[in-house]
Amino acid sequence: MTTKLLEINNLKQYFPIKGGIFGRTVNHVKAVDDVSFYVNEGETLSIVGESGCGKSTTGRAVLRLDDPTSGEITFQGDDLLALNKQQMRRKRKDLQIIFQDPYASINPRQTVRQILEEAMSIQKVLPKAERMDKIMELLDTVGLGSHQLDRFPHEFSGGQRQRIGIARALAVDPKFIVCDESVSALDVSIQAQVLNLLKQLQRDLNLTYLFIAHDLGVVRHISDRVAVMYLGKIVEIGEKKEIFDNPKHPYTKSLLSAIPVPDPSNQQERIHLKGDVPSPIDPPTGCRFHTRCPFATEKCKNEVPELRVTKDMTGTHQAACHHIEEIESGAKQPNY
Amino acid sequence: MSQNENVLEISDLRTSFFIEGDEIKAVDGVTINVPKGKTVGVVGESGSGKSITSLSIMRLIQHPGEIVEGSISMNGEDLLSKSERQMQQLRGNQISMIFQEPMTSLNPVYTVGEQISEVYRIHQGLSKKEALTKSVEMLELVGIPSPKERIKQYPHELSGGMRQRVMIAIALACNPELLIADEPTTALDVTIQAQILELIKKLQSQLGMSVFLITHDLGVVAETCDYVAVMYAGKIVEYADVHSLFRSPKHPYTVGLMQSLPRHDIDQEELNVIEGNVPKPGNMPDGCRFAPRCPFASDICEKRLPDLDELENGNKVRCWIYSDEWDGKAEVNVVDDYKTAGNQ
Amino acid sequence: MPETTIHQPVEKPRNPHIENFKNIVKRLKKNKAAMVGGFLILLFVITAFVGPYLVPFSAGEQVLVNKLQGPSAEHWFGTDHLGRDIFSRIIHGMSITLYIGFFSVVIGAIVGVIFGIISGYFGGKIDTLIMRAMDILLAFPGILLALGVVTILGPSLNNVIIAVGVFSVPSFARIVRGSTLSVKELEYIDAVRALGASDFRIIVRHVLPNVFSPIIVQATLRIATAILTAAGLSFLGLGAQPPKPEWGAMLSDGRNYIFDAGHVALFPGLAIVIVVLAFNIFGDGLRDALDPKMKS
Amino acid sequence: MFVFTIRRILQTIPVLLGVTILVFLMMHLVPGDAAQIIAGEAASQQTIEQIRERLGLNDPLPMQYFNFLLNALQGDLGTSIQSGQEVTEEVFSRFWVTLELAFYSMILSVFIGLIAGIISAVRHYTLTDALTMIIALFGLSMPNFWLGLMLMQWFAIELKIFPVSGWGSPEQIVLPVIALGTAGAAIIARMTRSSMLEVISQDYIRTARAKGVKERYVIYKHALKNALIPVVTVIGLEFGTLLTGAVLTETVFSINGLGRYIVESIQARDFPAVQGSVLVVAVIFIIVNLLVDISYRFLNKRIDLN
Repeated sequence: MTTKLLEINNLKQYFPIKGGIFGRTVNHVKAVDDVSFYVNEGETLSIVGESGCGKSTTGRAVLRLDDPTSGEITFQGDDLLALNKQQMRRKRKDLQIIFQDPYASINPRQTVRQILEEAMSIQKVLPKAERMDKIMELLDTVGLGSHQLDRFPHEFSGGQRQRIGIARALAVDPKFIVCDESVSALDVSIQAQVLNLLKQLQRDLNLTYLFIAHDLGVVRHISDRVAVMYLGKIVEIGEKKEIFDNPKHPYTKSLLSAIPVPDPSNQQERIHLKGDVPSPIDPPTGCRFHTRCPFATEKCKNEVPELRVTKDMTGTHQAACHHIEEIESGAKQPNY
Repeated sequence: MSQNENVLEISDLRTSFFIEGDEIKAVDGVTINVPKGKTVGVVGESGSGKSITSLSIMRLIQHPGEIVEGSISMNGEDLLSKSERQMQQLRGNQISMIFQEPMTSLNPVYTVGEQISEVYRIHQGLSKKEALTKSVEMLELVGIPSPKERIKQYPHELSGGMRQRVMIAIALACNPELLIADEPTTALDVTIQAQILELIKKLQSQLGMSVFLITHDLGVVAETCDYVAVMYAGKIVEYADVHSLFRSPKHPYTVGLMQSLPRHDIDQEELNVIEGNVPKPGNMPDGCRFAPRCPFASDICEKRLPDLDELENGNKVRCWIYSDEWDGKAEVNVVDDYKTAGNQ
Repeated sequence: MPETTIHQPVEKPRNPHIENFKNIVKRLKKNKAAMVGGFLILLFVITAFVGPYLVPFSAGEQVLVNKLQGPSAEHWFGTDHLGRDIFSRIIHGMSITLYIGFFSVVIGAIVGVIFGIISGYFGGKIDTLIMRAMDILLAFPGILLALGVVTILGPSLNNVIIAVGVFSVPSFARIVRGSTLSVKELEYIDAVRALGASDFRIIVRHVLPNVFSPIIVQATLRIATAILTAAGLSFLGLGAQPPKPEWGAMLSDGRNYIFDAGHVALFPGLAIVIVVLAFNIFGDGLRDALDPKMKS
Repeated sequence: MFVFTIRRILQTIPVLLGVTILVFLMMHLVPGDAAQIIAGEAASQQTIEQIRERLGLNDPLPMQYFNFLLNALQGDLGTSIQSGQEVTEEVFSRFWVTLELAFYSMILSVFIGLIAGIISAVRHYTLTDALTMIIALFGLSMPNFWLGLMLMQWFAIELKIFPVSGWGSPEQIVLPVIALGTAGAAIIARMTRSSMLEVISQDYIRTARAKGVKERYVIYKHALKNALIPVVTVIGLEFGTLLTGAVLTETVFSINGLGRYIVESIQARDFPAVQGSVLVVAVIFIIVNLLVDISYRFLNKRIDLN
């Protein structure tokens, strides 16, 4: 029986743009615009998309690192947005985050021991006397040696720093972790080490991940379900297998086809996308993808498509496109 | 490939940085050729020395770096013995380069037009007006819509993808024989990356130039290169045509790299990893530089550095396993045994 | 077979504060300018404490018959219009100079850092308010603000310290605000926030230590400016009052005798130059060693 | 750009108001009774009361400030106690001298500072660089009044090349301008150098070299224009330092400018004069920085986006 650990409804995150003569808010960056999804206990939901699609903003809003403009965030039945500052601080014990940049994400002036000790003392995990044992255990868990306890971040490589960041998140025994591009700054060989570690931790500690990434290879490897975002909206969501093997949204398809395959004898047909991603300040009307979509029609320009199920989708698969059926049947041809 | 005419021949290149009296060998004895009209990729992780190799070709290594030894020749002419002035005449003319960061690689205080025109004015002595006309043509060629308006814009008014197109326009303005592309798409999103790679391929066949592509992305290599050199810790460990490399990689590092790559097109249970970290430049192992991380490493690997030996098919590999002196387990299949060897 | 078991040597536990300090010292040692400047400053401090007991004359000792004598074996820097030994007076004045420089900067730094951190960390209205207030202070070019303060409080040594302190507040506030803003952007601040740390904890434990370098660098350079400003005030007769052997005041005296005895103005001025130079050199060195991104 | 200019101008209004409040309060915080000081020690209680009435000192403080502001806006800064003249007139009769002094010194600073800074950056790691920077460090560490005195002693008293004091003739200008301009030159030189060095390590400079641009043009075309942008701000701030320095330089060379007027007024506790002249200097400083800020944006169009 799967239970929903986290549920997001109609999340919006608008950042004001100041301007004009009096420096008033003249416009908004609609970074996340009406997004709903849930994460089941023990699973990994990935959010993928290109830069500026709002995936990181979503992750930060879930943790209330930036307070969202509107929406509902329910974690284990509690409405996170209704908590006051104090209550939220306590709640943070359950929700943690692992960042992208192994250099900027740990305080250069603290040793590993201080970093982990501080995490525990903020959330009052364990009595003081027992914390040392836990620190040693954490180091072992993430694959660092106990002899590295009193070292400073600059004495570690990027991959090892990322392990410190993981240990810090684990120090408070969280249930849920947002991994915000947690492996994208690492070299391939190190990235594989960290990915394996994250998978193993999930099994051992029954963790739930919201995994934010732009690399579809990484996403395929780590996820149970995947949500694809484009310009602040989820365009497609579903089980990993469905998204990768049975994508329905033209954006998902073109994204998958754009990635170079590391196999010279198996190069695939590419769907070409015109131009750049439009600005989230003034996003296109109707379907936000219509300006670049090879299948766009008048309807796409005017009506916002909702996430929906079509007949050959399985599981929880949904996509937000008006023309899924016509494209599938070949009735609609791409218009380059 | 030996019968091919080479545009560029690098042999035994060593480029070092001198920091507080220590010599840090960023590129340590690299030999590689770029055949005419072909694309040669150099793939490696950060710190492998691939970018320094490309800057060495351009002779753009800045203090405290220095090309210590080796030779780089283009069409038979030795680049290292040329004067700075002669190099200036070559750069942007016969050899061009594009860089990783399109956001910072253009001068913020000059318009796009001024920056492209400059190349024509230096190398072809065109007037301001003629150069500008040519620049518009060039922008059109690299697929920038309404080039006449774009030419008056400043870099900050363009997106990352557009800027990289402008960089390509600058690089290809004088129809160079060799284009050096240093991680040209790393900073871009995949859909934009696809556009840029497509563009480079298209222009390469149109203009008949050779491309020297630096990247860390095996996918990009597979898609664009004819030949590939794999670099590790300042040295080339494997050199092969792209099909052989991906079908039957020879060096354990190449294998490890491929097996640790999460793929979007196939399912993988568990990723194979390369244990440990890249050695620090000041603290290189005596023997094979990959030996401390190699699952097959044997005594000889730790003691002596293997040569980059040519195999029967003309490809090259720097590994004791393929030599007569190999003292480890007989009959090693690096691809299939990589994982089991690693778990021992 | 070589030893294959990986033996991890157990390292001694290290005190992070000492390690941080050691790192700074290590980087400073590599910087010749910082070493020279630091050595000079140390020498000056020692002189300020010990010097007065070693020099042949006291600060106020007048021998009118010997007035306005040029440098000699007895009076190395000559004598002034009251026949006082200039060398001895300069040595006596060292402590005044350092005292003004140090305390005015401490006042300016404390107030400025508090404003700057609050402004940078919380942003919004409070930031606008503080920064506008700083703009107002900055609108009075340099010495003018100090002049104003001295006018209100009256000329005296301690008032000069307050005046110069007030005039250093905005520069600290701005630098600290800027550094706070950039530190605040770093992911590790978000990480501790995600752990549930309070604002106070984040400021004290994570922001302050990481904006410390620019503060120290600025403080050192500001001491140099403070000494110059204070000397200027004294020169105008608005700072330390005679017969205190303050260098600016001595220069002011010397100015009246410049036609007959140039040395009276020469040596106190040289003293100012050398002390200010030492702080500037040390500050430059510190900046290069601690905070290479900060510009002069 | 236009919006920015307007906004920037509007932003200075609260600052200007704040400055007037501060100046006003400064003079009202002075211990002692202003009317007493104006009237003199021997004045009768009645005269003091009359003066108090005339100056409006019996009004509540906000009222007094309002009157002060209103008068100031109309160009009336009150009457000098010392001379009995209009402060506005006195200030402006001396103002031009100071402005001239500051202006010439500025030219000297910018000219020498830029040249020295560029040479130093281009010859990075050479003896020329080291020497230039050592000289700049000295220039920065010298009190300008002392430099003035030394110049006076050598060139006016000993060598008799230039006159000892005064302002107006070309010979009179030289020494004060050197005394005042040296520190600015040093600061601009250091700033230019560090700015140049930073720009030279940027990616777009590498691009220029990769295009085959001659090193000379890399420096003077691609690097310098970018490097000058932050220098412009420093030049603006330097103007304030020059106005300040003028206070001391004018005293040293007995120049009848605004700086000396302020000092004399302070010494004589002539509050209306101090208040008026300080206000004028502050307002000028604000305006200069406003102009610099606007021209900075103009040079650096990139900022406009953010």
